[in-house]
Amino acid sequence: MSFEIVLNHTVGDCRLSVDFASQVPRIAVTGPSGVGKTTLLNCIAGLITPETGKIVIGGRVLFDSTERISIRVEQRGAGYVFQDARLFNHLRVAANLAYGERLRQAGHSGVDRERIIETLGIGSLLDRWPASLSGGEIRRVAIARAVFAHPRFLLLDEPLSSLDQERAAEILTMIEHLGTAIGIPMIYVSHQPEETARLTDTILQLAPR
Amino acid sequence: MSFEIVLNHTVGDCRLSVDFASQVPRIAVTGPSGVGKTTLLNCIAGLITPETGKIVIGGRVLFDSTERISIRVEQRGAGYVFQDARLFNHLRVAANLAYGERLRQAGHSGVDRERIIETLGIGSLLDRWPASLSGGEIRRVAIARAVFAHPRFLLLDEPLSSLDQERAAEILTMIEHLGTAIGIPMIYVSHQPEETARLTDTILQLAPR
Amino acid sequence: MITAAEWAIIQLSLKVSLVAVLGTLPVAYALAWLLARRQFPGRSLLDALVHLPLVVPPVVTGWLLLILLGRRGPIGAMLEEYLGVTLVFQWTGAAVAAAVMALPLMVRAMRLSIDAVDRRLVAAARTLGASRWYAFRTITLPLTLPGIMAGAVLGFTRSLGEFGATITFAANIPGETRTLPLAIYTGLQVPGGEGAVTRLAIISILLSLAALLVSEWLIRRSTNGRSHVV
Amino acid sequence: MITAAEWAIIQLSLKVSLVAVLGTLPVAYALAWLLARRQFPGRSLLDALVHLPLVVPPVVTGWLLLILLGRRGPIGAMLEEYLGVTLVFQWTGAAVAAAVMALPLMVRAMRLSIDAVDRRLVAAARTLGASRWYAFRTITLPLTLPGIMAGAVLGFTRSLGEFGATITFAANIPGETRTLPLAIYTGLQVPGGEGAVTRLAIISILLSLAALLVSEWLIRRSTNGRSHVV
Amino acid sequence: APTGPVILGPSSLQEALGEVADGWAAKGHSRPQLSFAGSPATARQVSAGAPADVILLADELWMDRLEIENLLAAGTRRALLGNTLVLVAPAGSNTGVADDLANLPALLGNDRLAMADPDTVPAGRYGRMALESMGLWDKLARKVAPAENVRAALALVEAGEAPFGVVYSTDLAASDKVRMAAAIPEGSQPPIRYPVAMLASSSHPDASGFLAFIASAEAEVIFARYGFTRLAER
Ligand SMILES: Nc1ncnc2c1ncn2[C@@H]1O[C@H](COP(=O)(O)OP(=O)(O)OP(=O)(O)O)[C@@H](O)[C@H]1O
Ligand SMILES: Nc1ncnc2c1ncn2[C@@H]1O[C@H](COP(=O)(O)OP(=O)(O)OP(=O)(O)O)[C@@H](O)[C@H]1O
Ligand code: MOO
Ligand SMILES: [Mg+2]
Ligand SMILES: [Mg+2]
Repeated sequence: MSFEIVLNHTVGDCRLSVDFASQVPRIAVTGPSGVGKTTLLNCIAGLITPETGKIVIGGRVLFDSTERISIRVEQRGAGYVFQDARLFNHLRVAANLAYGERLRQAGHSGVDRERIIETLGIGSLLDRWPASLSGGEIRRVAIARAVFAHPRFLLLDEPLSSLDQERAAEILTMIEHLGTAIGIPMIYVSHQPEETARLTDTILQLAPR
Repeated sequence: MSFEIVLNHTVGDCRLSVDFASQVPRIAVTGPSGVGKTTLLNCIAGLITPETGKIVIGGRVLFDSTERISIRVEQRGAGYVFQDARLFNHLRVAANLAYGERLRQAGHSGVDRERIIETLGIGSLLDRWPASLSGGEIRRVAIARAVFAHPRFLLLDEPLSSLDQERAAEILTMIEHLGTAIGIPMIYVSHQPEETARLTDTILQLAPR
Repeated sequence: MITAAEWAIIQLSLKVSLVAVLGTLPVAYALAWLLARRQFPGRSLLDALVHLPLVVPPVVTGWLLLILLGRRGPIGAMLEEYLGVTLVFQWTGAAVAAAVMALPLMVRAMRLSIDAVDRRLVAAARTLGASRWYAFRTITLPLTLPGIMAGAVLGFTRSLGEFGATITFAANIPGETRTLPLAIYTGLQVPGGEGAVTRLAIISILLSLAALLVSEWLIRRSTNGRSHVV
Repeated sequence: MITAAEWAIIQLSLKVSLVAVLGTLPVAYALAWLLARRQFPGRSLLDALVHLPLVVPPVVTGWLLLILLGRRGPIGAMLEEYLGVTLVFQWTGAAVAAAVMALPLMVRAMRLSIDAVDRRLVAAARTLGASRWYAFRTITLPLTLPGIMAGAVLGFTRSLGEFGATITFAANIPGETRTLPLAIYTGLQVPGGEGAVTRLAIISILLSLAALLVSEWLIRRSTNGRSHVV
Repeated sequence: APTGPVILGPSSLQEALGEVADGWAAKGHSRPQLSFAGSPATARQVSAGAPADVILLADELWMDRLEIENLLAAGTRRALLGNTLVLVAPAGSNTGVADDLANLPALLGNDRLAMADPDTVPAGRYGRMALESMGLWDKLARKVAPAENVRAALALVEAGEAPFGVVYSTDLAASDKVRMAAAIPEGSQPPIRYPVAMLASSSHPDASGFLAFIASAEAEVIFARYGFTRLAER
């Protein structure tokens, strides 16, 4: 089973309750702002420990509160594109890209580095400091950094926000390719139905409660 | 004349060259990522001084390199929604909203505070610290902060990115209302043709050179 | 428990240290800000000057103060003539000595915080109508509060412990300039005075512990909830 | 220009201060990290202990070092028995005294930087496969470099100026423990010694100026381009 | 009560002078304010115009300087107290009793001889003179641990860091952690003199009275209890 996400968690006033399972390789997560989408991704990445629940991705149990299993963050193998990008400001773009790439030889490695850099249009930015990048450039570098980290699965939190439609379409194609050709499971948070529709039919709709 | 924007400026490899004038109350700015949209807004807000140029908004000359005019940032009266939000992390949401409101009694004051807070759905967040907000919540608070600052004109840098479509539509209506009913000139950066189309026909298309 | 004489020493020490730190805070902050934000000729020299009291032995600092601020010194003579202020042999002199010794520590801590301020926030404040000065007060200043607090704690504890410059500049006069460290030193000069010394040393430590706890509490209170966790 | 005797003093001072600072850096960083990030019983006490050398007069610190690290002291006896190390009357003793006095300054500066690290970046590093330790080395450590540098500069200048604890613990032995401040003090003890004192004081100041310039250059080099401007 | 005169004294006179001040106060005068620091610091404060009344130093050298600077009230300077030097060892030690000081260098071995800095601090300078007159200085010069003042030298012996130390006999009398290792022969004792004087700037009505009291027979008893000798009037 590709995805099994069962969890209960509360942050502040937000009670997140998910019970979802699916065999598809890619799912989309939608829901109004503040409903808990980012919180869900953080739980899957291991940055937040849910109160109760079970998380299985690509057949690998990442978390199970009844079995007291909780794989460590760095071993979960997420390729996480954060909503707030989180580039390392003290490293140049090239070093940001290399950060995860160097660390995990394990996961998938069928990514074509050169082609991704070209699709993302960040070839000319490699020597730059993150502080000098434009909003969309930051986003594209963040995508590359996550993809280069030999991820076992991808968590994409509105990865294409603040990108022009042409470029967004190209990148979406690339992401799609990572899913189909290389077979990386993927959770895609977006507010754009057109985007999600291209990637998957399976949508996890979070609703406030 | 509502907008007269003539300027030449270079940051890094990016040469920004604009020569634009229009009588409409609202204009949209589009162009691929990294073309200079944010740089343009920064020039208008006075955070960057263009090498040469002239900037007139709502009939008020903000900058004129030949006349050696450059109104100080705080006197330009921008209501600037930054692409990177820039909430004050050391102030609660309510204090963020009040920051500009207190400072400028001058500019437009026809804004209906309560209705805007309701439209933006941030009434329950007033007591919160920015660090605890979700991505979309941050964006909405940033919009309110700019609108509350009695702006003479608005600079909106992808204000609706990372908001769900329903809410985005409501906010767009509200922004539109600020433009039409109260008559605040507005420069709107977006990659979504549907968004810009609703606001204006006048589009300043930046192209890389 | 604590004898009346010890109380008097504690009160004097607290007075001297508090006056030294509170008086130095704005000066230290201004210097830190200058050094962090402005490029000007002589900047490195000013930096070195601020660090001077760290590098030069305290006794020499006291001696320099004596030369400059003594009644016959260029500044001291003016202070006396125009303001009627004498520093030598007065608790105010002890406060001046403590302030000078604490200054470099305070400047460094504050500068570290000022360097770390995200200027984008200041820019945002300006667009919202804040003048440079208002933006400084409402953005830069609160954001550098941890540095100010750290500087104040360092300065206060350093002032509480200041010995060499004080005894050289302000002498060791009971009730006027005999602060805790001077009393401790005085005790040490008496063979078998270790008992009194130990008591006084413990009092010093408790005072600084109290200062630390207060400052930690203030920092925690003022930065609570402000930073991102995951 | 500079006499051979002065050169010897300068070399000794540099050796003592460098060893003191380099030896203390990791300890200070570890303490700063503990105090900034961990809650544990006795945390406030540890904090107070670290600040102790600031609060207690240096001479008392030297006296405590003598009691603890002297040949008959609990730690000193062990050092001598198992490692064959004697500190008293040796330049190593002067380095230990300088290190102890510099410690609180270094810890404070580093802690300020550690507190300011954006934990979201550490979290991001972890998702990219970094262990806690690797993320610490590649994210936290470089991000706190300004604090480390500030701490090193404060510690170095403080070490260069350390007098009271050194003379009490390691004595004032020419060529072995007579560092710049002790030589300056020695000069001040004789009437008319001010000339030699001034020379030595100027040398001290130049040394610290050099340290400041180097550190500023290093900080600038390592943080260049990293921060947002508008 | 009005404040008493300000008396600046050397650290080594702390206790004795304190008791003398008590005796003066017992006569109905307001107690003098005593400030103790090293002689150089004290002398420098006076040079800088510090408002004090009476100064006592461990050392003629600095008093000479003040006299040259015309800072002393004319005719008030006199050598008040005398002291002697002894060789001390830690109380429990059995590192040999150096009856014969000549074998001190051998007894020291690789250890050091604690004394106040022989180049600068009065107690150290006196010690050096004594060792020189015994012909021992050449062998000992490189084995000295120069301390900040005589009390710090005493502390080094008390802590057992130095097997021997040269200190004032007043220090020996006051410490129970050291024992006398050897007396320094009378002929080798340097002239140790503590001068006293009133400052020219003094305006305190009690200053000359207290100066006279310091030199009185009553004060002499107190000073003697701490091991000081009263020097005869010149
Ligand atoms: N210090 C610098 N060195 C080199 N290039 C720079 C520097 N600062 C900015 N730039 C470049 O200037 C260009 C304009 O940036 P700007 O933020 O205005 O783009 P933008 O149109 O807002 O893009 P986006 O839609 O991605 O936000 C970018 O390509 C950016 O990389
Ligand atoms: N410390 C806190 N106190 C109160 N509420 C909190 C706290 N931290 C998070 N929340 C709330 O948790 C909710 C979930 O946040 P999350 O970031 O997961 O939302 P999201 O679905 O990603 O929203 P967006 O689309 O706006 O990014 C938000 O409403 C947020 O305000
Ligand atoms: O009082 Mo002294 O200066 O140690 O001889
Ligand atoms: Mg989110
Ligand atoms: Mg932009």
